[in-house]
Amino acid sequence: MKRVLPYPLLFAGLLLMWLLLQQSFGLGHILLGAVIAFGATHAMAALQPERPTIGRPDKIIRLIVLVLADIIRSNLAVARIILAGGRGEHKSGFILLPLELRDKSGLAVLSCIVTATPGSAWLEYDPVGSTVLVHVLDLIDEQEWIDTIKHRYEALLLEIFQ
Amino acid sequence: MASSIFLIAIVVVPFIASLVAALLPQTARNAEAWLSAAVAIFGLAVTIWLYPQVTDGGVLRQEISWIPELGLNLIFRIDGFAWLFCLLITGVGLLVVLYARYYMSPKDPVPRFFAFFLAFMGSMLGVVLSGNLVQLVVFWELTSITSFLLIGYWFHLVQARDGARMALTVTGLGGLGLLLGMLIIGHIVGSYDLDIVLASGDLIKSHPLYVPALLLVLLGALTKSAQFPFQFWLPHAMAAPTPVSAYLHSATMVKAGVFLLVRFWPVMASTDAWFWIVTFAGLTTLVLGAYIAIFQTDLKGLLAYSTISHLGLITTLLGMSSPLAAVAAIFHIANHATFKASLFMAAGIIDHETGTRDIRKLSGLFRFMPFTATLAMVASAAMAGVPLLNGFLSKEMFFTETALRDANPFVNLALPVGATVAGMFSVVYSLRFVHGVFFGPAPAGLDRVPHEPPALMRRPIEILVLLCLLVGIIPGITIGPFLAAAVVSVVGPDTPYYSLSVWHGFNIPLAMSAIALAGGVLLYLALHKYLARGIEGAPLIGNLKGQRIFERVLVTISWKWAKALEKFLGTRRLQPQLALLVTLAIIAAAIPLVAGVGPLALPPTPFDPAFALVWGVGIVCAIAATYQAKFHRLVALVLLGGAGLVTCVTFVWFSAPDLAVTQLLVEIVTTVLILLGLRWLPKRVEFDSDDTLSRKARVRRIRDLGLAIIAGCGMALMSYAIMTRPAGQGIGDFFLENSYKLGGGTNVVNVMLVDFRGFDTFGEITVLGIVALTVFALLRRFRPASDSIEKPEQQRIQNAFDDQRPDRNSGDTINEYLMIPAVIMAWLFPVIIVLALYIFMRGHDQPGGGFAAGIVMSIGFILQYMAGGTRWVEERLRILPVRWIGMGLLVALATGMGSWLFGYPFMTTAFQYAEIPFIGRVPMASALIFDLGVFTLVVGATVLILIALAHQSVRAPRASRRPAIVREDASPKPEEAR
Amino acid sequence: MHMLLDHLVILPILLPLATGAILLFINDRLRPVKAAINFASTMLLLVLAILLVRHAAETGQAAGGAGNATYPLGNWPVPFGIVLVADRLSALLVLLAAILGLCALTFSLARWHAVGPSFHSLFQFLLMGLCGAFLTGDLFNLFVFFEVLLAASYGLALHGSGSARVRAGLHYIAINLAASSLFLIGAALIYGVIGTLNMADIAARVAQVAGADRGLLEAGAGILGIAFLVKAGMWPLGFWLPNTYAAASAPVAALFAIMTKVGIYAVLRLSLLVFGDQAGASAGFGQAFLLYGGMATIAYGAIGALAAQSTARLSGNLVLMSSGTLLAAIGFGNAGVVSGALFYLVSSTLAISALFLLVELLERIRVEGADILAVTLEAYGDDDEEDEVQEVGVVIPGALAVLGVSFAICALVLSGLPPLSGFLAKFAMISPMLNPEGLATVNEVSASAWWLAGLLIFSGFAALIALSRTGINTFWATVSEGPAAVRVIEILPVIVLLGLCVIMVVLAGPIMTYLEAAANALHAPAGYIADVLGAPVVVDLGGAP
Amino acid sequence: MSAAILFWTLAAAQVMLALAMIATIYRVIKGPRAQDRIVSLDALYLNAMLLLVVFGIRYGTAVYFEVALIISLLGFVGTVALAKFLMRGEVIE
Amino acid sequence: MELILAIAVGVLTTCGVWLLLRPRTFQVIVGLSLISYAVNLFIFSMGRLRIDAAPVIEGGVIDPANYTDPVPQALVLTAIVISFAMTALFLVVLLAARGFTGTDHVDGRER
Amino acid sequence: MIPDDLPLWLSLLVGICVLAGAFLTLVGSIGLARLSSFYERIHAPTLGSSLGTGFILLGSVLYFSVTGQRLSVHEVLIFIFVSVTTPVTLMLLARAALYRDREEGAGEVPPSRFGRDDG
Ligand code: NA
Ligand code: NA
Repeated sequence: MKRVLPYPLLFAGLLLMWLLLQQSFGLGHILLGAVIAFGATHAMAALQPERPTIGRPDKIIRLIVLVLADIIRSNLAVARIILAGGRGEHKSGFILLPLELRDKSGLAVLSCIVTATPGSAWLEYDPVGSTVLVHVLDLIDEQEWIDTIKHRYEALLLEIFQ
Repeated sequence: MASSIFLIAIVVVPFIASLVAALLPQTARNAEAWLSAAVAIFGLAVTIWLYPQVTDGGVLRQEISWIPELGLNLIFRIDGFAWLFCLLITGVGLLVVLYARYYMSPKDPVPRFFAFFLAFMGSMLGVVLSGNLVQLVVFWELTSITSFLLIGYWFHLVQARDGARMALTVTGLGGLGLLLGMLIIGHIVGSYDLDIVLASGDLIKSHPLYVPALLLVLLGALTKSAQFPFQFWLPHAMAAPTPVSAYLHSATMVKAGVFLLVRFWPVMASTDAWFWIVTFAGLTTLVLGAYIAIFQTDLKGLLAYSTISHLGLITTLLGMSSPLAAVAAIFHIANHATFKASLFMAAGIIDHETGTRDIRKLSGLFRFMPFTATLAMVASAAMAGVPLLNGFLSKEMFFTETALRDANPFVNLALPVGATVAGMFSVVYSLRFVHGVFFGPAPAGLDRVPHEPPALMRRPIEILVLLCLLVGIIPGITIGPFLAAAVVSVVGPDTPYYSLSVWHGFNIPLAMSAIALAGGVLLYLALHKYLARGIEGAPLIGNLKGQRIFERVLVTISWKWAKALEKFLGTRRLQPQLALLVTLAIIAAAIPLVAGVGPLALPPTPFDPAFALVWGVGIVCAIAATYQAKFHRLVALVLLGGAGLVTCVTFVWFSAPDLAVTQLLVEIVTTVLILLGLRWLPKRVEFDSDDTLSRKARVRRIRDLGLAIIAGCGMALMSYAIMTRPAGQGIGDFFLENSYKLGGGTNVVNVMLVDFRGFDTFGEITVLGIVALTVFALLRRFRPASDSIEKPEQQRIQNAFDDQRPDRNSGDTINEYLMIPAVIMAWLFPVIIVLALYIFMRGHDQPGGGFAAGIVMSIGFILQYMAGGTRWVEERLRILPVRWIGMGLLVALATGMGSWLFGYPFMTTAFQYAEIPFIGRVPMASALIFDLGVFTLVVGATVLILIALAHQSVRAPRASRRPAIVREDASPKPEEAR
Repeated sequence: MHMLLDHLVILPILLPLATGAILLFINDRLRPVKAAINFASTMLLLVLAILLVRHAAETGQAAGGAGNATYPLGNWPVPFGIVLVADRLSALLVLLAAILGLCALTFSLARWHAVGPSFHSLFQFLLMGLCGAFLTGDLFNLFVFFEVLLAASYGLALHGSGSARVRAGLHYIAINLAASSLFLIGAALIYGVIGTLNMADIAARVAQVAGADRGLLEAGAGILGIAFLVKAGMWPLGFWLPNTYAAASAPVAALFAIMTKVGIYAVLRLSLLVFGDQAGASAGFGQAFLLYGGMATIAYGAIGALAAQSTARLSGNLVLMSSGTLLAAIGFGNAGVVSGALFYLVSSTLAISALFLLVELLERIRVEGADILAVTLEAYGDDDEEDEVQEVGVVIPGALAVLGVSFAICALVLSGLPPLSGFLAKFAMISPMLNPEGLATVNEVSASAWWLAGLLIFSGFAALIALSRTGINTFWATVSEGPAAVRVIEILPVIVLLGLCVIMVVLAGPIMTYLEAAANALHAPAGYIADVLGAPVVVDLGGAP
Repeated sequence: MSAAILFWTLAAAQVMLALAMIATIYRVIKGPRAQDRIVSLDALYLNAMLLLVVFGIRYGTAVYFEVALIISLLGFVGTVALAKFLMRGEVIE
Repeated sequence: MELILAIAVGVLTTCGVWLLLRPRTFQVIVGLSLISYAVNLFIFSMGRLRIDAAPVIEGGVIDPANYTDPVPQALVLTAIVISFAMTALFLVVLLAARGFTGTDHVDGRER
Repeated sequence: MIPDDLPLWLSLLVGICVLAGAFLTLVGSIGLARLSSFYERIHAPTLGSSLGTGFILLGSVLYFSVTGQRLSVHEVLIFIFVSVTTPVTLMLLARAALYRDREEGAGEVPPSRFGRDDG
């Protein structure tokens, strides 16, 4: 199975992408999309033979919802800071965050979440000490950020990438 | 008919023999001589055989069609005058061959000599037998070329090289003038046929172009005959082997000039212009040549100046334009050939036997070679105009003409006086030749003891001297009929009576002869002491060396001035060239635009502030990129990206989705590409601010700015003018109407690219493929400049940092830096592949297509290279871009050729709707396969270019051999100026 | 075979393309195979070109008219699709390209083809670009083929790499990129005004252009003209040329001899077609500019030839002279002069090509062994990872004599001295200049005719001085220290090229007949326009196959 | 009426996005460092992408969608290359 | 809108030409890029400006008046590709020249 | 062209979405222009790349789904792509800035875990 279809989730994702691009879920498109996704998956396999293990795909949905909610919140917060003139009230700063997540893909997802969310930015990951340096635009409570990242996202990701 | 074929054969056979001679072995001296003699005998025999046909003004002609459209047919024609020349050329030629057989050393490469000699003989015969003006010029120039080769025969001698080049330059120039003159005559007459021209004398003389034509013809004739002011080349031609001098510089080539004067005498002479120019040139040459000849110390030099002088005599005669003068001229042509050829041969023998031609070293040779001395003395006497020799007769006729000429008082005086003085001089130099060489004490300091040459070598001289005597004593029998034939063909049937008898009673000419002879002897006695001192060069004008002037002028004009002018009119720097290009383009557009661009209308499309703002961004980007491009390349690149993005938005705005997609993708690849290159460019620090700029640089900047602004305004104006004009009925509608119906696709632009105008796309992908191959080839030999070999500063610091720490390995920094982004970039790889295929598949109906898809695909590859590095990617993916390029071209080609099977032209698309299970009706256009070829090639080419660049960082850096900055101009070494 | 003949017009483009593509699949280590394929293909191209010329000559004779063979690509009707047109002129130039190609290729097989990768493919692509440029009847397609041949020429100009080559290449490319932009601007403007890209269609519509738009149209044509004139090397746009040609390897420079002719061809084709008699108010646009520009170029080329310090630069300046002569002859605006100019074009291209090949061989006389050293240093530097160049071919005896004769013939042809084709060419130009309505007709001679005729003759004299200087220095003043190593396959192409110059003299009559017909057709564009716009497609548009 | 409202609303949105581009280009010009400029270029791409999406809605056509799609997926490639050049001095090692 | 585009073409041309005439190879390559933008927009403008009239037809009876002229677009596409190729080539040549001469001056040596 | 029979609710909804998205993007860009340090500025564009994009794409989804008579959700791809790719650039640039600040010894930047390389 692994040999025939190295990345089943990727395959599904690419097929979905194909269908979305075609804006059609017709059988013909599914067949063609499957062929293309299959080929693309193998290209990926050639590039990166070691694959992440996805333990709990169902948690992905939860993660997405969570992130979307946070994005909306932080958007408003950052917009307020900018419109306030970017002066005085906010205090930006760096946080050094220890992480338990080791899976590279998991880390990549986490970095995307942290960076894509306005107000926080993933700067530097240190694989030896397993820490990440994060920059925060409105650093009122350092611990709150650590909690958000570690408990909301990392915990979920640890479940997904077992 | 038969005889006219022989007429052609006389000219052609020497050329064929010349080729044969060239191919004979180096040592075949006898074979060469026999061959050449046979050719000369053949020519002589045919000439003699043709004689009956040219008497009494008879003309024999043979025409061969060549380029009839241009009035250029090969016409060979012989009349009495040409016959006389043929006789001289072949007859003297035969004797010279015989002489040369003994003269040439066994060490000399004889094949070359005889090959050139025969070619020259053919050319000379061609000149005299040409019946077409252009053909005459052809053979004329051939004589220049062959004589150049003969003069330069001993090319290891610097005099030979210089003499040959000067002869070629002067006579070549004359030949070109002659060509133009002939073309003008052709224009006047309306034909290049000599017979027609000869019948059009009044037309020519009355035509407004007569004077230019005359001047040009004279330029040809006077250079060839070494007449003043072109006399200077002939003495230097004496560097040639003596047989060459005897033949070319006495009997034949220099005679070509006077031949030409005689040939055109009937149609060009007897005008004031002719009289003044020709007579002046002739008389000057006559006197001057004779005067200089007296003071020559080189035997051949003396003879050369004497030749110049005698040719001046002939020219003077022709200038006088009277029929009798023409008779005298023709007569003297033949006489001079006989005595001068024999004298040259004698000089050659003396040179041969004594090893020198210097009169100062020679003396008393009579006792060593009495026969040769006698012969030379007789010939010299002929040269001096001693009675009972042929020279006397024609000189008497000359004196008669000068004495009887009745024009204005000045001419009436100048001509006879000049003639007498020149006659006197000729006696002096003849005496000097005879007395200086053969009498006096035995020569001292010679390498060898001189003796008589082989009998056969002397034979030609004997024959010639015999002719001098026979003609001198019994002219009526010997030369009379031939001369008559020649004269009739020139002067016409109404030739006035002339007498060839030796004795005409006591008259003015006889008195002039007597004065010349007696005066010459007295002058020689007077000058004897001076001459014995052996001072080189003639008094008064000795320093006026024609050759030196010529060479100086030539070097100045053709070398110094040329170099200065080239520098002034041209440049090797890029910036001025580009500035000129822009300037000329502006001028080319401005001239018609100023003449009328028509009224400009208001813009038809309503204003949109968003678009204006977007272009605000675009313009800022463009200007800032321009400003930053010198010192902040990265910034310029960022700004360039901004301008490109705005261009892309513009394409979307105005209904060009395909353009937007392509522009965007190309933009991305270009950015990566330039960044790849940026690593190899030197660091640039801002050092010169505006106030330190030199004045020149500031002026240049202002000029460039002006050009740029004008160009920009022009483009804006033209673009605006077109956009505000209603579009006419163009070809665009056809494509819109038929794209789906006949092309099977709804994206009209794509259907155009792969079908209607698919051939353009074919060419375009070929360009891309070619460029990729070139880039690849060039980078295989790439050597970075020495200051770019090291790894970039950042990497050095980062690696040093890694190396310092015991807990870190080299390369950790980069790994950490890229760890997380690389994961994301790798995951995007399959996504990009899917996107590429999507864009490819939809291209025919929606924006997209093979090119865009190919670029997307290659961006996918490049992203992996950036994330993982070259080695990492190439351990995993095996890409053979060159094969992809080839495959893409072949797929496209095969698709195009597929239509041949059905009898349609290349690239005729077939499409139909196929029912495919589960998918339904799908348009299947063969153009899609073509597009697949495009896709394949674009992937291959783009990846090849980018990877080839990227590989430079991986390769072991090799420094360029060159120093970091090349200061001197690397142009090839200068060679000597001539 | 019959099928191939149906497609004769496009084959000179497709054959090199296919060959170039196929050669990409063969590894560089199999150079002999590549060389053999390349040679066979070029030979075949020559055959095709001969067929094309014969076809043009015969159809022209049969119809008594234009002799234009058309080929509608994709079976699309003119003027919508791209159409190829082979008339006498384009067929002749295709033939010339094939001849030069074959000779340059043969020469390169001795050494040069092994000096860098992809030589054979680039070579074929250049031929493709040349043939395409000569055969296309579409303005934008002409641009594309210009780019094809330029791209290939960039590759070949840089072939072998080396400092001088790369530096000259940089200038060459920069200038041609700028010129390509001008091409696009000009072509776009013409499209913007006239709304079509087919050259015949443009010509047919020029007269109808409104007066208010004429300025824009002519501006477009002017800009386009500048782009062509850069390629043709007109003064002051041609300074890049001597440097580039001198820096290029010998076979490449020999092939480049026809590159300037592409610019000339485009000027000739478009100026006479679009601004011919049918063009109404625009007729004759730009003629005077060509005349004076051409004359300036002749003068500059002559000066440059005199000032040249190396044989290669001398040759480059002779190219300029040749270009100037052709431009001025075109600008003179007389069919007779143009037919002479076409004769000159062929003759000078052959001779210059031969001279470029000779230049390299001459270098070997100057310093024995210098050739190998120069090539090695230029191409390899201190690089030891490349394969050694295998020198191929038999060394001929008596090389010096053969080279000398060849050089002399080159010199005669290029300086226009009798009896070779160069002289006939000049005569064939000057005679109609002085007698524009025929030799037998009485007429005035224009001042420009005097100037041009004088300049032609003078430039020949300058060339004579320069070439004799070089020849004397090379063959007479320098004594070689040993036999020069010249291979048969190196001298053979030279002999063939020069032999053709000699043959041109012998066959001058028929050749001039052909060229006169070609020139007359150019000066009467109605026939071309009618033939192209009426070009048949295979079936009606109703049923695509 | 409804169509007009939407048309002009979208026009206003486009103006806002264009102004956003101006703000971004300000930072590109101002710098002060290369990384500021590159971040801004990335933002410029984003703004332009959104502008095109709005353009598509404004004229009710999906023809331009792929342009936006390509910017969203590939627009970052150029900036990644720039960023890497900044950090390492070369793009591909 | 025509005016804006015309000005844009003008500015791009001006900047491009100015850079084309500069002595540093990098300036020239940026200049050539700007010129190619200008030229592409110029060619594009020859088809006149149309908003919301992309030449992607919808089938049925086609009224050409509803679509912009596709010809200039096809030309620009070819031009973009070719100018991309030439930029790549020029870049590599300038790198090679810089490698040989040690300078990035277009003439291969400092004045 | 926008059809004339567009429901008012749709045009309002789409209009509001798009305006909101455009506004957020504008604010983000203003932030980019105005925020004082680089590390602060990298937060600004994410306004546009997250919710700004989201709103505008939502408007697009609504509009095309209603007028096109079928669900148009391919806009979600743009959102995903933007969300995935924007961080890559930001991370790389931030890391480069960090590196450079440490090189120059800018005070407010936290040192590397390995200590700052003072050489
Ligand atoms: Na963030
Ligand atoms: Na006439």
